[in-house]
Parts: sequence; structure tokens; C-alpha cells
Amino acid sequence: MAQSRLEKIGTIFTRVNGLIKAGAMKYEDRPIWFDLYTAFPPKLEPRFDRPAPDTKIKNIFYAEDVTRAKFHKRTKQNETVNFLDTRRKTQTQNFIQIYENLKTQNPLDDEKLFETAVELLAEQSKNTSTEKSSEATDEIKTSLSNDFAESLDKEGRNKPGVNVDIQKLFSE
Amino acid sequence: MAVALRFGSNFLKNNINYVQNICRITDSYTAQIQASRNFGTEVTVKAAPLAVKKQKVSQAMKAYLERARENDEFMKTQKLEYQIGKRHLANMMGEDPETFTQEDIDNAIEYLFPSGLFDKRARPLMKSPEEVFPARKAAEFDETGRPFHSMFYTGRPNFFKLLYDIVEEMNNLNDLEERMLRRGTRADPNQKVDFTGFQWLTKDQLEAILVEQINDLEYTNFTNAMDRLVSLPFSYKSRDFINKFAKPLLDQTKQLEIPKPQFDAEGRQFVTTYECLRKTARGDVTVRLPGTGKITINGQDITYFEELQSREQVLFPLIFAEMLGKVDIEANVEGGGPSGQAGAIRWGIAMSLRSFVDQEMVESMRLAGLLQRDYRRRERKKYGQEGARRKYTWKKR
Amino acid sequence: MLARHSLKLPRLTNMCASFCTATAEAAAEPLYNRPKLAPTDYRTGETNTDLHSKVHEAKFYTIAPEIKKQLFSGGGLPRQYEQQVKTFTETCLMVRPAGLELINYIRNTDFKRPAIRYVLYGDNGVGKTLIMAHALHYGLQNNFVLVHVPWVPNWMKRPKETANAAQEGFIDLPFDAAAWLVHFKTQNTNLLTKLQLKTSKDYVWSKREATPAGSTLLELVEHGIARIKFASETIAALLSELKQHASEDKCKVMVAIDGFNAFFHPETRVFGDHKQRITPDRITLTQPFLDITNYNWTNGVCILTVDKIGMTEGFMESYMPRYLLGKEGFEHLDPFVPVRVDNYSDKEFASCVQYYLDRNWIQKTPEGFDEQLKYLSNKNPYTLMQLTRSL
Amino acid sequence: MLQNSLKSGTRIFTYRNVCAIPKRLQQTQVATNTPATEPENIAVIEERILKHPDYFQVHNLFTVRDLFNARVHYGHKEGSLDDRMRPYIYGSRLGHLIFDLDITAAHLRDALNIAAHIAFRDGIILFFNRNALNAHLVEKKAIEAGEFSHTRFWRGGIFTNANVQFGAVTRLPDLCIFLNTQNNILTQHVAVRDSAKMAIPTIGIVDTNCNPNLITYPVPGNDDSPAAIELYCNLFKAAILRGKEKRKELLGETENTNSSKS
Repeated sequence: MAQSRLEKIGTIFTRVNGLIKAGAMKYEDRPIWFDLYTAFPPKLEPRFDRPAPDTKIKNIFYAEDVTRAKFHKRTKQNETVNFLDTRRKTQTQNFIQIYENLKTQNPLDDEKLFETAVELLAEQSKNTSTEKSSEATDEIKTSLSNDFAESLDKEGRNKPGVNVDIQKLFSE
Repeated sequence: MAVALRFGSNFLKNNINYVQNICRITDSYTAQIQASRNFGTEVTVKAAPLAVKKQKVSQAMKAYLERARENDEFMKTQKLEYQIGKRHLANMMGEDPETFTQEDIDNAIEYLFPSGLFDKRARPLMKSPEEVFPARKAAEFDETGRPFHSMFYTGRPNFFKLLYDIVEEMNNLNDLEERMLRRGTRADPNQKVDFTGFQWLTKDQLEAILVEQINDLEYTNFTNAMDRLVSLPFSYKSRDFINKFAKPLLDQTKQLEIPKPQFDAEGRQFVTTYECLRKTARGDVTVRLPGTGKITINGQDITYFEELQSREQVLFPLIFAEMLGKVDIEANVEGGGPSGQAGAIRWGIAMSLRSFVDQEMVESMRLAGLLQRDYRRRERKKYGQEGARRKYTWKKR
Repeated sequence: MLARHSLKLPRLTNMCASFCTATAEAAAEPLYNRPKLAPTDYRTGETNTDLHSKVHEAKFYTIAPEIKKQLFSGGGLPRQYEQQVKTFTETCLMVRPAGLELINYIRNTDFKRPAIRYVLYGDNGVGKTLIMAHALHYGLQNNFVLVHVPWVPNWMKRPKETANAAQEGFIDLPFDAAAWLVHFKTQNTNLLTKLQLKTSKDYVWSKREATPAGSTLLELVEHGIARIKFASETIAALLSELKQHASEDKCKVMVAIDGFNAFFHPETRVFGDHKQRITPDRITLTQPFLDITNYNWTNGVCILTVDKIGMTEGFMESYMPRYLLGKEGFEHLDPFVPVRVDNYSDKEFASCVQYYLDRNWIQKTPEGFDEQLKYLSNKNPYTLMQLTRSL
Repeated sequence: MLQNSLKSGTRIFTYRNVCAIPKRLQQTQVATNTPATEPENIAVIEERILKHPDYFQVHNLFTVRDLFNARVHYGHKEGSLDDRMRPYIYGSRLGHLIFDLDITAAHLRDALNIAAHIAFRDGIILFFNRNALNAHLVEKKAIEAGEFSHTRFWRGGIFTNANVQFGAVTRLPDLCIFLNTQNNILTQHVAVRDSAKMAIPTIGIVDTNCNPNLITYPVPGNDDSPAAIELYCNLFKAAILRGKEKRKELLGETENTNSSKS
């Protein structure tokens, strides 16, 4: 196949295009992706020497991070978390939920709120630990494919159609 | 071969030929792979399509067809020559050319060109070109140039497909185990695959099955993967798969029949081993039970051997089997020197003793190498050397 | 994990304990565990050979160092055995059946009759020489004058010096003859001084030298030693004198010649005038000893051994006296009493192994080592000695 | 002519409706866009199809939530960041980089579209993955999609010296899909460079420590988690199968599986 093997110059498209223009390759013999590339060019040119953009990376913080940090500082994390189980919440998540609930109910001062939230969490964990043992037996097998199918189902039920403007999406 | 050469003109019509081809060349295992694949590109033209494809044959296929055609022509001329040669030969031998078989050809060649060469393959022969010329590799891709095998681009598709299959088996077994555990049942330890006495196919055998060359590292990967598969608790479920790649170890003690002792005039059991060979010595050994430990070698006692080494050789099987002083030995041996004769008697005693000891002892005797014939012979002297290995003393000047 | 450890521990200690006892047993095994014979089973305190009987068979008795020195300082024990004696710091001989038989014969001999010849024969290394040593000891203890030739082939195979004898065509071995005289002297000084045997006639050696009649035999011997040149003739004189005295019943003579067949070997390694090997009968020493082994005298006993290794290559097919002596020798000795010496019996073998164990000569004693030794050596004393060197 | 074609089109449409109602993909385009009564060259159809921005409806294969659930947004730590990946990153959560899933989704849809089109044009698609953890999965999905995979050590010259390597003139793949663009020693996969040399377009899942420059259609996202890889594989498989099915349909191959599915 007549072609240039200089991958560091231009893109695959420019190279093949050059060959066609120069007559080294007949237009009829063009590779099958050639038309696709012209129709759907990539968002950025796949050039070897494309410079790196100088965008800043911002830090991600949440409002409840302060409470979370406080909670982590106070308690030791000795909880085991099953990554495959997306439904069960972690201790910290529970705590934050309790905390936020309390906050909306009675806006006391933060210290007191925090203390009560910790107590409530302890109480809750005590209750759930007894339930858990019974629950654990009928636990459904959690696998990647299960999760995948489940989430697909959920999406299907919640949203009848994805509201994406196709035209807009691909015209860019 | 015939199938491989039939492509060409009517090639596009019977696309199925390829699959047949592959089946022929590789074995059933790879054939399964081929049969199970579901590539969506098989072109079987049906009625009323919405579009037609401009038939385009890829460059790869063109090159292949070209080579196939050349080979076809070459084989045609070869076949013709073979037929003519056969007729000539038949006439020479005064037989009917029509009923002249390959066997007749072989006999005629042996008669006309007697050869003293040791290796049969080095002697002159006349065979049909199909046998003489190696079969050509069939095309591994269809007319659009699309390979048949999913792992074609790895270069060793069959081997990597095998590794893939092993992992697939393992995953299935793991799933099964999980399901079983959930149901509260465990693997049956009695059915566990017992791999003792078996070993995996050797590298060469595996290569023959895969029709591919693999390197040592890849072979170790294969054995490791298989070992892991066997070690799974439910491995007996995929026994068929495992057995495809396991072969039994050769167990000599099981293979060789142990002779039954006979009874002599005095009512003693005895076993005679004939053809005890070592170096150029040859002898036969009779072991009698019960005895007092009397050893008779060519009518003499153990002093027949002057050297202690030889005496030790003779006594070793008796000491090993703890039969010293319990059996009588009679040996007749001739040819060779003392050590050869002693070795021959040693082997004879060991072989005879098998009849008088228990199975366990026979096995340990085998492991000790007592039942193994020693095939070493004297190494010839070489010219330009003093002996087999020793060189003449050499000084620069 | 912890639980498993704690489970394992007692088992481990048990194992340790059993292991320790096992090693202790192994170490102690040769001393306690083996069905050990008491020292009396393989040794006897009876040093008087005259009293040796069936009871003492297969037992070792000790020869006192001074007697050993007197008897064997000029040879008479095989070299390997000599080394072993040195290692064991004691000279122990086993009372063998053949030895007993021989001594019994001698004991019951009617000395009025012509001298009886006993021929010891047997395979290599069965102990012929040591049985002869046993007999020599008996002779010493019973006041025999000992005429002992330790190893005749020494004269025939590796003479120290040769010289032409006075007699035409004969070869003299002066050094060997003198050495033998010394040996004779050490063996018999005590007895000869007691007996005071005198020469019966004058011996004129040369113009100036002569031994007059009536001088003691010891003087004769002394002269032979001092004048090496005449040693061979001295031996001839001495032996004829002894023969005469014995016939006159003045003394008893025990002739013990080891490797007697060497006198009848077809050829020697002694070279004659024209660098030719000569036959044994041309050596001056031969005649006197052949003479004394004749039966024409009384009050004497001849113990002779015939040995395969006394011969040279090509004449070693059999250990039988007829073969080794040849026609001539056989006729010379005929009639004689053959005494066959055999390999150890089981009893002797066990006793020998016990003796070696006692002397710590054998130190490695794995299971069944004695059985292995028995088969490897075929109960041959010499082979056994060689085998146990490395154990 | 137009009338005629419309008529036949509606007929087909109704037939198809009966046949495959629950299927979400193929919509009315086929019906409206197939005017010919007599078979027309597929090349012409290919031309026409290109005018449609999302002919194979790949956009409905997944949602951003799916990506999130499959943990596509997890990047590596900040220290290993390749500067060229900066525009695809949403931010850094306590030192861990997080991908902007909106950008990822857009790129992924582009990639899926290309994969479907290549499959439609009977192109060879080769899956790459050098991560031993996911190798089996990738091979499996490639087989299911009827395409090719290479998850093993890359012997140099498979593309650049193919005719020698395979002992015959060999057709190279028309699209390479890298499920991770790095090899097992965390340098760029040689096949990325070789594809560029041989003018083969590439689709690549690029993590924060990868270089997206040579990849024709990069998809920023997590390339290590099995969940994410499974998602990608399923999506590409689905897209490829759509392309193939469409081709079969147009070439008049009736497929029994269609009816059995419904």
C-alpha cells in the first residue's frame, strides 16, 4: 500500500489525502474510513505535535466537606465497604444525611448538632447491625452485569427517552 | 490437498469450502472454533435484496489465489510425470501398468535400486506428489481479506484461543461454585480430579495439536493455567476439557508383567530371567526362594568377581530388597568383562526379585533404577585422539 | 492461626523428644542394642597353645609382645596383619579348626618315627600363614627347635644379593641366608643355650677359618652371621647338624616353611652367568631345606604351606598342592598329611567381626552391615580385613 | 417513481413494525431513505448514510449516568497527569482527577458512531487491551461482536511488516479500538504508533496518564476498572452489531435471530 509512514507529520487524514491529491493513490482505492473522517472529523486533530492546553484544574469541594472532615477526625474508619454494592450507604454518608436532616429541623449551634448526629448514628448502626444479619442471607448476587442491567432498567423507567438533541450533538 | 487445489474458478460459489478446508488441516478442536464463530459477513446471496455489493476481491485474496493457481499447475505436471514414471516402471517389471499399485512401485524401486543406506528415508523412493510435497496452508481469510479467527492478529490464534478457553472454563466453574455455595452445597471431594500419574501434553504435542509454534514461556503459561483450572474445587465438571490436554505418565511397573514363580523339584519357588544384558555381557539369572543366600556364578561363588565393585553390584539388589540370605542365586553369564557381567547379573537379580517382594518394594526398586536396563556401551575410539575422549598430549613446540 | 499453632506445639515437642531418643539409641546401638557377644565369646585367656581345644575354636588368644618379638621379628606374619597388630597394639590370633587339627596331630605324633610332613593349603587369604604362626607358637612353647622360613618366594623372587657359590653353576644368596640365620638365632637362642648342642665334625670354611667339632650350634650360627660369605654353607651345616641331633633324640625340631612350593617353581628371578633365569635347585639354599623336609630323620615335624601367590604368572590356576608343587615336589614330599585351610565359618566370622568392633576397627554399623560384609568378603579373612579398613 | 418508492417504503415499514416493535434502534430513516425497487449499489447507500449525523442511533446506547455508575469518571492521581489530558478533566477531588463525563459522553458517541459505520462498511475492527485483568473480557466481547482482538504481547511489525509476519499478503484492520492505550509497563502501546504509521484510524480510551495525540477518536475515561471496561465493550459491541445488522438487512439477508429476539 502506497503511503507515508511518518506518523509525526500531520494526521492520518492529511497524509492519505495528500497521497490521493498527488496521484499516488487512486481515489477509488481510498481506505473505507476516509469518507467517515470527512463526514465525522474528530473534535481535535489527531496530530502528534498537538500542544498541551494550559487549562487549570480546579479542586472539587462540597459544602458538607467540613462536617465530613470533622467526623473523620473524631471517629476511626474501621468499616468495610463493598464497592459492588451501590445501594448501601457508608457510615459517613449516613452521618451526613442525619446531620443535614437535623440542621433543617432545628438550626441549633453546630457543636450540639454534631454531637446529637453522632449519637443518632451510633443508635442507628446498632439497630441496623441486627437487621443486617438477617438481611445478608437473601442478598442478591451483585455483579457488574447486574448493576449494569439494573441501572439501564432504572433509566428506562425514569426517563422514557433521553432528551438529547441529536442534531445539536453531532453538528458541533 | 485436493480440496486446497480446487479453489480458483468456482471459488466464490462454494464459500463453504474454506470451512471444510480448515477442518481438514487443523484438527477437530480448531474446527469447533471455526464452526462456532458468528461473523456477520458470510455472503450467501438471497432473493430480493435492498442493495447489492460490488464484488470486490481483496489484494490478500488475489495474492493467495495466484499462489494457489501456481501450485495447482505445478502439482498437475508432477502428477503427470508420476503417472508416466509409473507406467515405465510397470513395463520394466513386466507387469500391467493399469493394476500397478504403490506397493508394487516400492518393491520395484527396492529391487532396481538396492541401497545400503541405514536410514530408510535416505533410500530412493517414488511416491505420488501429494505425499512428497508438503500440503500448503489454506487461506486464513475470506475473499474480502477478513480473517476467520478472532485472534488472527496475535499471530498464534489457536494458542491464544486455547488460553481464552481455559479462562472461560475457570470462570464457568467459579460461577458454578458461587451458585452452589449459595445453595449450600460444596464440591464433592471424592470426585476431585486426581492428576497424579498424569502430565500435560508436552510442548511438541501441544504444538502439533495447535498447528502453531509456541515458545517456552507460552508453554509455561499454558501449564500454569491448566494447573490452576485443575486446582479449582469443581474442576471435575470440566473433566472432558482437561482430559484433552492430559496424558498418563508411563508407569513401567504397571506395564511390565511380573512373572509368576515356578516350582522346582525340591518344591522351591524359582524365577529365571533370561537375556540379562549389560555392555557386551549376556546371561541368565535364577532366583530361588527360600534359600540360604548361596550365590553361584558360572559354578563359582561370589569370588568369581575379584573386584569388590563387581561384588557390590551383584549384591546391591539383594541388599536393597532386604532379601540377602533369603534367596539363592544361580547365574550363568558370558561375554564382556567383570563389570559388564556384574551389571547383567544385577539386573537379572532385580528383575527376578520382583516376583518375591511386595508391590511397594517393586516401585521403590524401580525408582532406585534397579529395573532400568543400562544401555550405555563402550564409546568408540576416534582417530586423532588417544581414546574415546582423551587427546594426545600436545605441546606448542 | 494461633489455635493451630498451639495445637501443633505439643506434637512438635513430642517429635523432638522422639528424635532425641532415636539419635541416642543410634549412638548407643553398637554398644547395647546389638546382640553383642560377651568378650569371652570371641576371646580366650588361654595362651598355652597346648591346651587349645574345640572349646577355644573361633576365639582369639593373645600372644605376649616379647614372644611375638622372639618369634616374628624376622618375618612370619603377613605385612598387612603386622600393620593391624600395630594398630590394635596387641597380637591376637584366632584359634582356627585347621590350626587345632594341626596341633592335635603334632601332639599325638610318635616322634620315634620318621618326620611327618604337613602341607597347609587353601585359597588366597584364608589364613595359612597365621595357622603356621599358631603352630610355631605351639612349637616354641613345647621346646621345639624352630626352623622357620617366613616366605620362601622372597629368596626366589627378590633376592637381596646374588653371588656365585663355591660349587660350580650354583648361586649363593649370602644376605638372605645371613638374615635367615639371624631369624633362626632370635627364635632359638634360649632353647639352644639350654640344650648346648655341639657340632659333630669340623667345618673348614677357608684356609684360615674353620669351626671345629664340638663347638655349639650357636657359635656356628654366629659365624655364619659374621661371615656372610659362608652363610649359605653355614645353613647347610646347621640343618644337617640339627637333623642329626634330632635323630639322636637330643632335641625336637619343628620345620615351618611358608611358600614351600617356591622351591619347585620352574624358574626364579635369580639370574645366572649368562643373564639367564635359573631354576630353584641351582640356588644353594634350596638343597638344605629340601633335605630337612625329607623323611629320613626322626624327632621332627615339618609344616609346609603351598601358596598360589608364591608362584608367578601363568602358574596360578589352582591352589591344590599337586598343582603347585609339580610332579617333582609332590614326589619329594610324598607321603604327606594335607591340611586344608578354609574361609571363616559363620561362627568364626561373627567372632572376627566382634573382635573388630571391640578394637573399634569397624565404626560404621548400619543395619545389617555384618550380613553385607559376609557376602562381600565371602567370609575370606584377608578380604574381610581389607574391606573393614575403610569402615 | 417517487410515489412508487414511498409506497413500497411504507409497506416495508409496516412489515418491520410487525417484526420488531420493541427494538429501540432502527427508526424510520430506512423506510424513507430506501426509494429503490431494484437493488442499488451499497456504495451509494453508504454515501447517503453519511449525511445523517447519527444514522445508527448510537446516542441512545448509554447515558451519562451509566458512565457514572460504571466509574468512568475516575482518573489517576494528579502526579501522573499527562498535560494533554487537561481539557477533559472536570477537577481534582483531594488529589484524584475526575473526568468531565459530559465531554466523555460526547467523545464516546463520536467513537461509537465511527465504529458502527466501519462495521457497516464491512471493516475489520481490532480490539486492544494490555491489562491482564480485563483481557479475557475484551476477547470475549470481540468474539461476540464477530470482530478481532489482540490482548497479548505486541510483536513488533505486526502492522508495519504484516506480509512477512503472516507469511502472506494480509489485510490490516480498518479500525483499532484501544481499551487502554498503554501497555503493561505503562508506556504507550506500540500499536498506537503503528496504526498511525499505517493510516489506520484509532479509537482509544485515554486515562489521565495517557497521551491522546495519536488517537484519532480519543475517549477520556477510566481505563482500569473492570466495570468501565465492560461498559465500553458492551457499547462498542452494540454499535458494531447495529452496523452489521443494517448491512445484512440491506444486502437482503433475512435474519432469524431478529424475530426470535422479539
